Amino acid sequence: MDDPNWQPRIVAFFCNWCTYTAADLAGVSRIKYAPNIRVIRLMCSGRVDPQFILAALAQGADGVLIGGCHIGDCHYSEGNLKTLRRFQLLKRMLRDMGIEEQRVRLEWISASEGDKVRSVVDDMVGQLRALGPLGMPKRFEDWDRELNGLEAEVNAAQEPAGGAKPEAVHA
Amino acid sequence: MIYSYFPGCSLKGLGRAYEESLLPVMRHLGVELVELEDWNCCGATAYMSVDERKACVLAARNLAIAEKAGPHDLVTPCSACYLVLNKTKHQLHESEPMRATVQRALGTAGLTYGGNTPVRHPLDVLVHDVGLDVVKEKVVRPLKGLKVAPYYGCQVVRPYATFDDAWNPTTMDRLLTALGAEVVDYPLKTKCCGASLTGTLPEAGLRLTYILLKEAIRRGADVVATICPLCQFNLDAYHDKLAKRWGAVRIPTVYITQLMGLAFGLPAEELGLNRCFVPMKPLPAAPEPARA
Amino acid sequence: MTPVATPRTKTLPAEGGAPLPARATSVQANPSPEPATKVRRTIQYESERVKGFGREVMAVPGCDQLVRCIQCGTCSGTCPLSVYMDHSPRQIMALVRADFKDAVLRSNSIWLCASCYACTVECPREIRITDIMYALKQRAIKERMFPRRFPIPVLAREFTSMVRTKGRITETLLVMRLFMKANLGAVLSSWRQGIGLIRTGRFVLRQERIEHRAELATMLATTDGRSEPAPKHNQEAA
Amino acid sequence: MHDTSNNGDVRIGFYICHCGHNIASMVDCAAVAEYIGRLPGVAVSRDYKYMCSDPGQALIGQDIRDHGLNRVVVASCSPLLHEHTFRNAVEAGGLNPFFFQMVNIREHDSWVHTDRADATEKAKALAHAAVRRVRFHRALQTTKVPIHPDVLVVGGGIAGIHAALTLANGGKKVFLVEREPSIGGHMAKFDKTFPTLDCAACILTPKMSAVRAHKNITLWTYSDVEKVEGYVGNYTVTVRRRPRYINEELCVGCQECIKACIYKEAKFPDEFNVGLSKRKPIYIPFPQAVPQVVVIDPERCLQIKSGKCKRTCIEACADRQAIDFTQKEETVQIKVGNIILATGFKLFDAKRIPQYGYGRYPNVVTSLELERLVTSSGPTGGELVMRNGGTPRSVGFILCVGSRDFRTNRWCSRTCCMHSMKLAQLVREHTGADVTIFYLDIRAPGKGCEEFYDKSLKDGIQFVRGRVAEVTDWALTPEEEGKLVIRAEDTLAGVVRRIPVDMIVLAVGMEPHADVQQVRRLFNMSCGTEGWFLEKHPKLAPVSTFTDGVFIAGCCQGPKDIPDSIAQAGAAAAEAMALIDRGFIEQEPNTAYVTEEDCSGCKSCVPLCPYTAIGFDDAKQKAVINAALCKGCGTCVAACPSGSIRQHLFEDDEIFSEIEGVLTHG
Repeated sequence: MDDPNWQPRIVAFFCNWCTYTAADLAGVSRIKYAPNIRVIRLMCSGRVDPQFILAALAQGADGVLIGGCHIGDCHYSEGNLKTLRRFQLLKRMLRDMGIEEQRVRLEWISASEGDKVRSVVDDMVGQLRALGPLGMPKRFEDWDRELNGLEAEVNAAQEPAGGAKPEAVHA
Repeated sequence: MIYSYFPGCSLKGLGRAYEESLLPVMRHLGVELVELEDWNCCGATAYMSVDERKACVLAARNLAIAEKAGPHDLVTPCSACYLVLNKTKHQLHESEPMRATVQRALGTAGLTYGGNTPVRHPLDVLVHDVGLDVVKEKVVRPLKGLKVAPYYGCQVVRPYATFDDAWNPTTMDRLLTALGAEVVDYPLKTKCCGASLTGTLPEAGLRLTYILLKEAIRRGADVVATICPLCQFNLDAYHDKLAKRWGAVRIPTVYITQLMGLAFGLPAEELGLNRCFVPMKPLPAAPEPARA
Repeated sequence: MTPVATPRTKTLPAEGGAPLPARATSVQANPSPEPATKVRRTIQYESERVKGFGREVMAVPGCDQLVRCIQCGTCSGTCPLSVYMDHSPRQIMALVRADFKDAVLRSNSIWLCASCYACTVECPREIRITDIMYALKQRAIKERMFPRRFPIPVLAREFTSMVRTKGRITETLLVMRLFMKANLGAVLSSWRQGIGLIRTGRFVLRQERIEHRAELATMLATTDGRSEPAPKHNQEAA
Repeated sequence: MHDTSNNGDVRIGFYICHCGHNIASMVDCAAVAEYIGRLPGVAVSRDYKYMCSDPGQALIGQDIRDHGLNRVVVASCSPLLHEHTFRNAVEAGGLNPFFFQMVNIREHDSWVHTDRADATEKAKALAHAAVRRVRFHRALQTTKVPIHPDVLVVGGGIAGIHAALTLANGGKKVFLVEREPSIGGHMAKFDKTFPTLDCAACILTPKMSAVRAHKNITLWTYSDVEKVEGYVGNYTVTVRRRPRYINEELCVGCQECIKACIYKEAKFPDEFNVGLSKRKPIYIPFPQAVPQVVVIDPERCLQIKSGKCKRTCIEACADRQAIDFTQKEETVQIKVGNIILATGFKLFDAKRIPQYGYGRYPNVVTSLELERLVTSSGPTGGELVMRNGGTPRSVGFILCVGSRDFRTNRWCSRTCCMHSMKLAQLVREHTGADVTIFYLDIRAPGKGCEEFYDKSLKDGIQFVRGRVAEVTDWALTPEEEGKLVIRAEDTLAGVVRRIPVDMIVLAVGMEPHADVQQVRRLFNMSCGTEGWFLEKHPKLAPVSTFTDGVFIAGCCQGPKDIPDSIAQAGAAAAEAMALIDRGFIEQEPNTAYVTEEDCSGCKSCVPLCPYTAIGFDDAKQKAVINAALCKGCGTCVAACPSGSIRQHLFEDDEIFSEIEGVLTHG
């Protein structure tokens, strides 16, 4: 857990028209930023299913960044408004799960704001460094172990004979 | 209206006429200026050239004392003080290490800097807080026919022009109009007077003074109005040298507060007008002073 | 008549007047009795560059934008004193960027800056030239590179020492001290003005001072301790 | 693990591009290829210098045949640049083009990071994700949508005029919409053009009349685009036509009505002469205006304002009856397949730099004002007179006013150097005055422009390198009395100078129109931070935008001179024409679809779609998606509570595997 070589990992979902293009612009402009981000391209931030975010966190991401067009500028009129609404619900859920608010971030970055890609990514990496690893996979393991333990207890209670399930089941 | 008041060293020395006129004029307008307790020199431009951190500590001590004194805005009439105190606020806002240095230094005297006290110039207070209408009401002896060149100098409008335009400030113009004076179009109103150099490199400093005065005369001004003790001294004190070097440019330079006092009918001798090298001509047809 | 200023032989040119300001980089007719054929070499060798000097200056807070300078000359055109400088503000910017440390720190330009901030508000690249001049002044004082008996650094030094010990400035006393140290003759030349000050009641001989002088001295001393409040260096501040 | 069984035996080819040094200098390409080569399902893994080159593309085809590949991943630049290239290569190799996935390791990796190890690790993670994702890809077909052959051109300056004429000459129907009462734009106000000094009117007016006369062009002046709906090939545009209170069909431009107007004297500032002359409430913008039709200014006309006028204009028009005070605003709807925007620029307001005294000193003028003062059709008939009368004997030009200035506009306006030199020559020609140009850098890269600079030097025009600090009217010396004084450092001579002149010309820069954000939204495009319309690619697609079927030309994309504007206008017209002549648009098959057995009929998706592509089958109680209307945003997919809506190319499986992939490595 306290790996000295730990680096925060961010999974990002960028919309094709604004934020992905902004990240391309950052590249063309040779703007330098932290390498901790992995971008997944979607057509619209509206495509971001809350399950994607949970999956990313569950599989070891320390943070998730969603990038869309500014409100009013969505290529599909109002996909980003839907994202915003969904995002607010998701935030509440994450809070209940004990996941810090800064770990999941929604940013509006237009196609011309290459420098904003830099500032947002660098800022977020800084915040995640301060927070430390999220360690969801480890937590899942713990929860699994706990559940397995519980299951075993329940099973044991149900079969007081204590006879272990025969290996024959395998056959 | 209550304000904390930071006079600065000049107002206790060469610029004492400024304080002598500022205080009664403000009182006349219902503004109370409460002098900071045991204030120290702001550091001016000289300290900034030697040691930036010490300069910041010096200025910050005054800001901290002002904060301790109460939730009043801090008024300072000297342009250099105004600039230095505002600049220090900027520096402390911008630089985390500087803030730490200053807080540590202030801590040794049980002081702390919170950054909540606005630093204001009397012009700002007069035009924006008191209001020109109130000023106009108090005028008993309009300065009719008096042609005034409004001279702002550099450090009040630059680089932190918060209450007026940096290129064409108008607060003093409007104030003078309210007093009934005729404002001369004076394009040099924000040029440097060279005050910081007249003592050390008079050739360069005085030349700037000469240009300012010459143009004021060329524009038909009777008097130059200033808002800074350094400017006033500089424009007023070197006429002999100027005359010898480039020709006479004899025109009085007074503080705007002195003109206000005159317009309000306060007695001239109590406004420090006797301290000018080049005396201002008495106003035509002066009626009896309004004050009993 | 001219009380101070180095070199004393030269009359400073008037704004708009015909003579061009003499510059270190130009071959000039010399009014002194030296032969007219005397010329001056002004080449700058690579060895005169102090590599990293420019970067150090730009690292001072507020000076970072210097890197954007396009040498447009707005600063020099705006500056009321550039006509007296051996290098115009624009040239100072170029020399700093090119690491010519000596040429910069020995130049009278940085001391002629009157802090009127005109260049800073006019600069189209938003370079805070006045702040850069402050940084250069501090550097020159730190490295003791200013011209000897050149009055402005002396004023700065006298000013700071009066503030450090008394808390306040009494201008007339300051000027007296300045004239004593920089140029005795000047005091005499200013006698008429002195009489004027006495006549108008502005000649203050009583030193203004604050009550908590020790407190102020302690405060200022903390800044010498770099990161820790080390009172060891106190005697320097006292 | 997700189920990939329906995709059969997967054989992936992976290719990583060096892009010369662009990628290879920051990413260890061989190491990435080696790493990917060890992943399950990867049959071939190679690194290659330039994947987008012909041999690079051929390599993919060869491997598909030799190694029986059925999936391809290329790690190189942005998919926005070369996805099509590689899809075509895959198709040429005999595979369905959608069995392909691209990894962006240039714009998103090698160009933005500084540590080679970090960048290499990132490339591995991104490539790994693509390799996982591509397993789930399925064969897809693009759909073809017919394209409407008509084109809308917005803006009737030289760029808009040229684009409209090019298309019209090619047999396309064009609607040209202009906000002002006449087309012509800024160029119509110029006297001569650099570097040839040929008369602007002589080259522009024939084109303006050609627009009016062309049977394929519908010209709507005094009109604005109000609404744009639809997408490439099928735009529906609403145009608002403001009333000019003149029946355009009936007016012959005889201007009798103007003479007859109750206002005997022209009283109101004339827009065309930038306020240097006056016009009446009824006026024609300029003699060569197109259309040659008068216009009534509703803000000034007594009849319109108060209803109390003798209506002498109507009397003068007599039985033509072209004047119609009852005219109302009209809106028209048109269908077009492509749109070209040529909305131009606005000049910098010189009052924003108060040091130069514009608005304070009457003899400080802008470059456009001087243009009107030297042109024979201008308010002075081409005689250069100062505001207080008299001919200037000395003129100073100040360049970069509102350009290259971080406090106003940071960009170079590109034309002011040449424009000023042209005006300087005209001033010399007209008056023989001494001319001094204050410049920062002379930028004369266009054809014949450096030669023009040389000619200006030979003509005796003085050049002072230095940005002017201020313009004042206070005099220090006798020769400065009564003059405007320019104070600047002559940076080449190394001296500060004061130069007295009679007249000062401010070469004001170009900036985007004030309403650029509204216009941008209207056409669903992007702007750069400065406010110029953003092209799709600065080099490869300079007149395209991120919205297909919307093109840009001229100064709305950034400052440029007349030749460049015309070149862009031609390019935009050609781009539109290429689409039209192809006859159809191939739509990316990224549409959403409903798996009926999973749909619970909750209808929550129906209101989400901004294109009304989602309907509801009442009989089956299931949602139905009309693929022809779907634009592929995927919002409904993410919102469907039962997971029954899916999206081609962006299937949940594909995205989940990508998430897994980027996190599996490193």
